[in-house]
Amino acid sequence: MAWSRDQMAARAARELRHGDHVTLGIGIPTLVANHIPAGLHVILQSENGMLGVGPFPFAGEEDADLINASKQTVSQLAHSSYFSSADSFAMIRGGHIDMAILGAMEVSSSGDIASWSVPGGTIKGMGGAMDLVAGAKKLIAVMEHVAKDGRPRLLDQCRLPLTGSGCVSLVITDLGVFSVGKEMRLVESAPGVSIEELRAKTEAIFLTQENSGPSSPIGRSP
Amino acid sequence: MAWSRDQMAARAARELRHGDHVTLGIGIPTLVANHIPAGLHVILQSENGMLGVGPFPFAGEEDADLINASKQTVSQLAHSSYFSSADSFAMIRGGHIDMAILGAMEVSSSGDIASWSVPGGTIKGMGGAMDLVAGAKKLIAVMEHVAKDGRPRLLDQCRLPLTGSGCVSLVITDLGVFSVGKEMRLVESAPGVSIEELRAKTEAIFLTQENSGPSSPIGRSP
Amino acid sequence: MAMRYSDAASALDGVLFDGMTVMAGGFGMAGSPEKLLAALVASGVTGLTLIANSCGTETTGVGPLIANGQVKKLIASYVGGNAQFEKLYHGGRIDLELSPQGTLAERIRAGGAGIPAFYTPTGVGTVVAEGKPVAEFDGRTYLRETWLKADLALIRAHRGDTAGNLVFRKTARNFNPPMATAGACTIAEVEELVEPGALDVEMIHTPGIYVDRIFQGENYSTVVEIRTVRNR
Amino acid sequence: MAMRYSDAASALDGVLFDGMTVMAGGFGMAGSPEKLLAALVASGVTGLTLIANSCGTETTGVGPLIANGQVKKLIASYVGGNAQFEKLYHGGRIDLELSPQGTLAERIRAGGAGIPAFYTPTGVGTVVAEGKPVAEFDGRTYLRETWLKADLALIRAHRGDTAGNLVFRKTARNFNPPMATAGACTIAEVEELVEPGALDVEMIHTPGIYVDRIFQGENYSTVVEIRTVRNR
Repeated sequence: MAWSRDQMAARAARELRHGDHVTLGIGIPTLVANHIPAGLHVILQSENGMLGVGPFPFAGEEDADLINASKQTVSQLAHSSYFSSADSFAMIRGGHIDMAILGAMEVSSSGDIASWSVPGGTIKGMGGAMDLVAGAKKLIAVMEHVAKDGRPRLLDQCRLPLTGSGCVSLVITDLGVFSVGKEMRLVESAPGVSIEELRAKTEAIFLTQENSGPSSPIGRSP
Repeated sequence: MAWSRDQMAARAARELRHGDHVTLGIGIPTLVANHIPAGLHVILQSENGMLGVGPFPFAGEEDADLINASKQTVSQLAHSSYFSSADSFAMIRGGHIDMAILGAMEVSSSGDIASWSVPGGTIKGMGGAMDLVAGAKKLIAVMEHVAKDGRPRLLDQCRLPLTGSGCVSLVITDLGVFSVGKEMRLVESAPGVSIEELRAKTEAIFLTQENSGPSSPIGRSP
Repeated sequence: MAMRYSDAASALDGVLFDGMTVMAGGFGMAGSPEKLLAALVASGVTGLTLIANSCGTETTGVGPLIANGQVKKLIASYVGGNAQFEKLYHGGRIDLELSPQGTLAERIRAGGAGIPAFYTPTGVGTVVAEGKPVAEFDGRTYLRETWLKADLALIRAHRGDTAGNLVFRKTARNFNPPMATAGACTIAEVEELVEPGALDVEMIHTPGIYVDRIFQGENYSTVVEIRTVRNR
Repeated sequence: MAMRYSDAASALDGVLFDGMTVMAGGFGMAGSPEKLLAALVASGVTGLTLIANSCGTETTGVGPLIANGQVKKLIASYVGGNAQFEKLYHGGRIDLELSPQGTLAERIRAGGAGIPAFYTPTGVGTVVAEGKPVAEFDGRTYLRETWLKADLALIRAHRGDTAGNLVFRKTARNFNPPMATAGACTIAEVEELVEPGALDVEMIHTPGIYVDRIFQGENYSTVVEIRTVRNR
């Protein structure tokens, strides 16, 4: 059975390590904040100039000057700090963000990601996504396994305009988890989702436990 | 009669305009601060990260954390601000300093300046001088007209390693004031110093009132 | 050193010309110089090249300036959520240069810092790299981006003093500090204008050297664009 | 997120190796990480490439580290006023790379900001330009400088919290903020270490993300290098 959006977010949260500085994208990645285990200290960065992003404010405590990159009202923590957009992206580009968890439209087996533009569709712009995929130490893409019309989104090569090239480490879809590097490899599948179903819904060639040697056990991604 | 160091500083101070942001170098330029006319609001910048440098502190009020680029103790003013070395030189390089007044060892008629290195001498380094000569909107060089051994320091071409190329606007020596641009031009001479004496002590060719047309009156530099 | 003005219209007096390049701070409505932008709309100045993080919405940020047909070209990182912009763009009535948000911020900082070009990993292998020089450093490919400067930078700060020193509040800081450094003329509107000495000297975010004109705006909106709350 | 240590020696434990690159903040004695530098001398680590604004004096700043023969190469903007350094340099026992002060600061900022190279007008037409690519932008010539990064950055701040947020005091800020961003490992010594929430959230000069280890130093010197005063 395919994972729900919340289950995908929870699975992404399992990748977090104590002390990680993390930037979350719009959509499912935003939900990851709700699944950080108690006791695991993770510091959230918001590209519009904040480190130590707190939860949504209590009703009545919203502050128009305190928003995240999705323009949602957020709150401040004891260890929070603020900085300019130039300083924020110096932080991102400089490799100081341990992990970015972003939505995607397509990911290729070599780690290319397309997430910002559909030719012929509404023009939107890349915002900070290109900087995040180029700058974060580890990039996790979270997306539905197939498009609404059933077309695969894990591809040999992305068809949509790229956000970045060779930068995705891990893809979490509603059907499974795939590591990306020299090759794409199935790390974990959603309960009851067969490898046959995954192969049918995936254009990219991926390795599984069966066709990897004993030196490449499948498990939690490194 | 040649100007004293204080008179040279006073002459340099006459170039200041209300509201100017100014960086002063080590030596005679430091004395310029003592000659800013009352009522003329000039904001001094120190390259080690301060805008609004105040006068030397009263005895007993020295603060080891409050120094200028010569490591001298200074004081804070109501409008002062502090910033990092990166931000300070962004300010300097970005053309936000209206005027830098620096010492020099040689200046050429095309505005080259040599001020930091004597081959075979003690090695010192350029500090912030190269950034200041490249970044300030207007650069005034202040120096003795000739070296201790009597050799001219206003040259056709500098012999010492350059600090910057084509950047000096005005040179103030103990014998006179010269503007530098397409050509070197005598703006003013110290009392009793003849043009013949200046020519004898200056290698660079310079224009005077006599050989400039009526369209180029000598006076205060523009 | 900043000159003090009474309001946005007087602060803009004498600095506007058709075809000029204008930067405006803000991320969403946070930190948006709303009084200056309204006065810019009222001025009717046209043919603008506008540099801002986004195109705003139809009623906020730089949106009304765009909707009013005053902008010839927009340089921004995001233009979603504004049907007016979309219509003008598809009608060929406004040019668009998309710059990744971090590249945009760095180009503006570079403009203020005297750095005409720099190398960045952002956008390598994407359409952003088209036509730009690339180079390898330490085995990785980077592309060269160039600085952005403006004839006029419009800044919004929380507090400011009459020497031009500015302090921002929370995430309303965003693009305002780099833009303040990159305008040939920089005008700041502040929620509270104080005398020098009233601000903490250790927390000046933008030193007064960058601010040419300053005024206190009145009746600032505290409207929240996207209200998200949790239960007690 | 910073780990808290009890003193300089324990904070350096496990991060030192011969031949490593080290940055140290400070301009003169202001903002110099004196406890960390003393511990670095005591550690005996050697073959260092050291990045600092100056070579210090024989008894202050990075001077003792140089005098002790632990530095193979110095990258700095100024090396006057230190006879020990002069002797080692003329004896061929230390390499020197002079970088103009603003270029040095920007190279360090670039190292922390993921920018491998940038163009600057500083040093064009001088020995600093030798061997470096030049390019013209808007009719002026600029030269290309490259980033500086370090295995270890040694930082001194006035106050810090256990999340690694730092606040500097007056002109003791200088090279410390950019260096904090450019160390693979950054260690901060602070005059006062407090709990998160004790610092004003709007005046964090260096966000905690840049600080790996932190400790409170004791008995800081308040000696003034060049005492200049005026009469009342």
